[in-house]
Amino acid sequence: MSLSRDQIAARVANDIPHGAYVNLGIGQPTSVADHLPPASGVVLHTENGLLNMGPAARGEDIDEDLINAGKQPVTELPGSSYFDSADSFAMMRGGHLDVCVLGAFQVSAEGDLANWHTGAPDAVPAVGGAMDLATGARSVFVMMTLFARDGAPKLVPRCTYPLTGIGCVDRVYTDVATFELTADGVVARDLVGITPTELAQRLEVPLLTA
Amino acid sequence: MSLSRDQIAARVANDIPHGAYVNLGIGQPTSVADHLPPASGVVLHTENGLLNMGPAARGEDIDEDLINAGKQPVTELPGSSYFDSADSFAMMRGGHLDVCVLGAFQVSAEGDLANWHTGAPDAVPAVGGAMDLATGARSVFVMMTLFARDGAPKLVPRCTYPLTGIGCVDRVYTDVATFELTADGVVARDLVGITPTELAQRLEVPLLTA
Amino acid sequence: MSARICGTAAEAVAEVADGATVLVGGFGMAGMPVGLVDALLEQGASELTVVSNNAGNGDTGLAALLARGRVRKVVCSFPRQSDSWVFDDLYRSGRVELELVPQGNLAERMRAAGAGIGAFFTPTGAGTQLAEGKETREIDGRTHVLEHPIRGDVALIAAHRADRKGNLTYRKTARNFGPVMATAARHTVVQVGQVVEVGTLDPESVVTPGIYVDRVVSL
Amino acid sequence: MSARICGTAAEAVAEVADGATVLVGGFGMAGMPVGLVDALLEQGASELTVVSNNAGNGDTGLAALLARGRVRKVVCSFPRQSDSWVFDDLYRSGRVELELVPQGNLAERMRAAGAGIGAFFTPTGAGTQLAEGKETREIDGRTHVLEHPIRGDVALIAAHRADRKGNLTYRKTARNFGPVMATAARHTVVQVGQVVEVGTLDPESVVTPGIYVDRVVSL
Repeated sequence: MSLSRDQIAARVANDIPHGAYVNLGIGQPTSVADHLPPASGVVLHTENGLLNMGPAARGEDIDEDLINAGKQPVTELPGSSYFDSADSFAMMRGGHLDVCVLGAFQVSAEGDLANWHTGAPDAVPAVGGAMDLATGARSVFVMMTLFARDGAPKLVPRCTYPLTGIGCVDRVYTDVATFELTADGVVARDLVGITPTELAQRLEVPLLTA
Repeated sequence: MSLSRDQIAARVANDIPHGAYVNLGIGQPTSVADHLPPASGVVLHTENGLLNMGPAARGEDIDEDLINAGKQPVTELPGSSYFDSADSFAMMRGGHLDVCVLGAFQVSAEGDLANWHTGAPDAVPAVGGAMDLATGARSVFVMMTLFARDGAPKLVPRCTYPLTGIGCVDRVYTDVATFELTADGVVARDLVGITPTELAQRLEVPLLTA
Repeated sequence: MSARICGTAAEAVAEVADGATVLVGGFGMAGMPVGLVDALLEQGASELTVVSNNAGNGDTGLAALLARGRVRKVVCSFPRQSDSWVFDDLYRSGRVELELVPQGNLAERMRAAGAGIGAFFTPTGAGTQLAEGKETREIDGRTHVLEHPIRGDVALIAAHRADRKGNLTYRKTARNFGPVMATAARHTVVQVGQVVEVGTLDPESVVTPGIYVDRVVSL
Repeated sequence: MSARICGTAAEAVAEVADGATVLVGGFGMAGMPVGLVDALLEQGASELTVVSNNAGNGDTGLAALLARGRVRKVVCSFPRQSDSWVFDDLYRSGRVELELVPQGNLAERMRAAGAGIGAFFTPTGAGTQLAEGKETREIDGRTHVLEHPIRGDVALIAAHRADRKGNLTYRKTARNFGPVMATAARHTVVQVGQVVEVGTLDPESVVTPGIYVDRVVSL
């Protein structure tokens, strides 16, 4: 018993404040959009140069000049605006996005993020906008399964994968719990299918009680 | 017998290459525009955010939202574009203007420019875009009378007024001669109403023969 | 967070605090947010640092704010004008502090604040009085000066039209410092000629996206 | 100097020299100047440094330039894609050099080149592999990395419309790197969907002023 990706996305969506400007990273975080009703007033940013991005484009709505950061065809909503990459990243770096949601290989208890490179020697590295988002957004939310396929926890005392950003993650949404990374330590909440004791045993990160 | 301001302006205009992007500083340099026919293909820049500025606006053409750097009402020509101050000064600093024409209190033989501040203790200082233009344009032309009212030369071995920019002036157009400031020294040409000997006597700057 | 459309200029400037750094748009009178500056005068905030290209014209607007003693310091490129007598008097008698900044450095320092750039090296001003005491470095054989961001607590700017999400367009050379100031302040207040419905402005022609705008008032 | 309208892509890219640094617009295929890249392949320049967000898709365009051995070095943020097999093979076998740059630093370094900024401090990448060996500085309690301009000898970009003075408009997210690359290169070549008469484009909506454009070809 644990949350599906879709259920994690719904939890993230639920925590995004009304009217926030939000960037959803490529991959899983994209699905957060499906849980943000128009009444949320949330404005989606895509770093390739659009504010107020709409849902995926289908059929005749597909326009090769209108894509998201994952290079999938999308739509624009009324009240959108286009800008170039320098302006888009200035917006990100300048702290104007309220929230970004990213995937991760690992997150440390201090909020370090590793999500761009496995460190494997034959891997072709690619970073895209990950470091810019991690550094720039006011709040960085991570969405991931808490354990890798081999059972190793991905919330760790220290990241072993190459870092994307230092001390940048505020919250980690996983299939079994949500973690707040605070100055005092890590707080686990909203546990699903796992007891606090079990969670504490499987992680090497000390947990504070919520 | 010496050149009028208008005649100096005509000399400057004559030396501006076809199709150049040019900024004319406030005051005297503005009059260079009167000597640039449409066939010159010259595009005028004003640092408050317009390329392809047209002549002064009169009567019903006056629009308080359309002014030049001297805050006088102007017009736009077909093919113009507007941009903000950050982009305008990026354009200047980035070396995209072919020529700027500035007034000066003094110019040194090495091309140092003094044109923003007399250094008088009670003066309210004001610099505007002078330092940005002096630093950024590919060629900096100065337009001035060669001698101050008291007869002191304004082309000098070293500026005594506060500097606007270091080694930035390429050419000085005056009422009695035009001066090229080269790596080898100052070359005087196109003398009017003054002999080479007289000119050499009145300046403390050594002159090369053209 | 979303922009709020205000009914009055007073409501739009209500949050300006004593001691705030206030970025004020405009180049001369083009793009000057006259209604917002007048409302700020009424509102009463004092000990302000005003960042603006000029330092007031005649006896109204910024000049009135200066005359009433609300401004501790002016950061600008061109205070001296034919009708800047209010600033001139205060400056000469030492009653207002002046930080004179080349116009392009003024724009770029605000751009840095808005773009999250910690500091930058610029050739402008190198070797002049205005760079005295500043760190320098030779880059590509040219002396550069290290300049730091100018961040506003508040920006007061004027635009042509806004939609209800705060997206802005400007008109001709009245654009000048508005877009960069909108990015450089924690709280951006805009006076516009007209507020239009969402969907009215062409998304390709929006100059300031609504993300940079907090309060809008049509005056 | 004035932009020149060219009749063919071959004419537009004629001046690219061996060893040139070439900025290539586009984010994936949106804004990719496919016709100019194909013409560059025909033109034959080699030992190129290519600066682009990605490193080629499939077997055409940038990928074909790479496959033919014309590219010495790639500067980009995201080479690895589902169809980047050409780059992947060259990289793994050490036949192409890679400088990996966070996307925002890539854009900002080109912006610095275009804007005459000598270098800048950015928080992006601090503490990561991509900042190893770079100068750092604490600013406002945060580590910043000193980054330098990326200047192109040539930029190849795509835009939507150009007028005969080289003023450009773009379309939707195909805008991406075009405007900043146009400012960062000594020689900017643009492929557009349409060349229109001077006076057709709204001066408020021009995104790249003609001052940044050297060659235009309608493809």
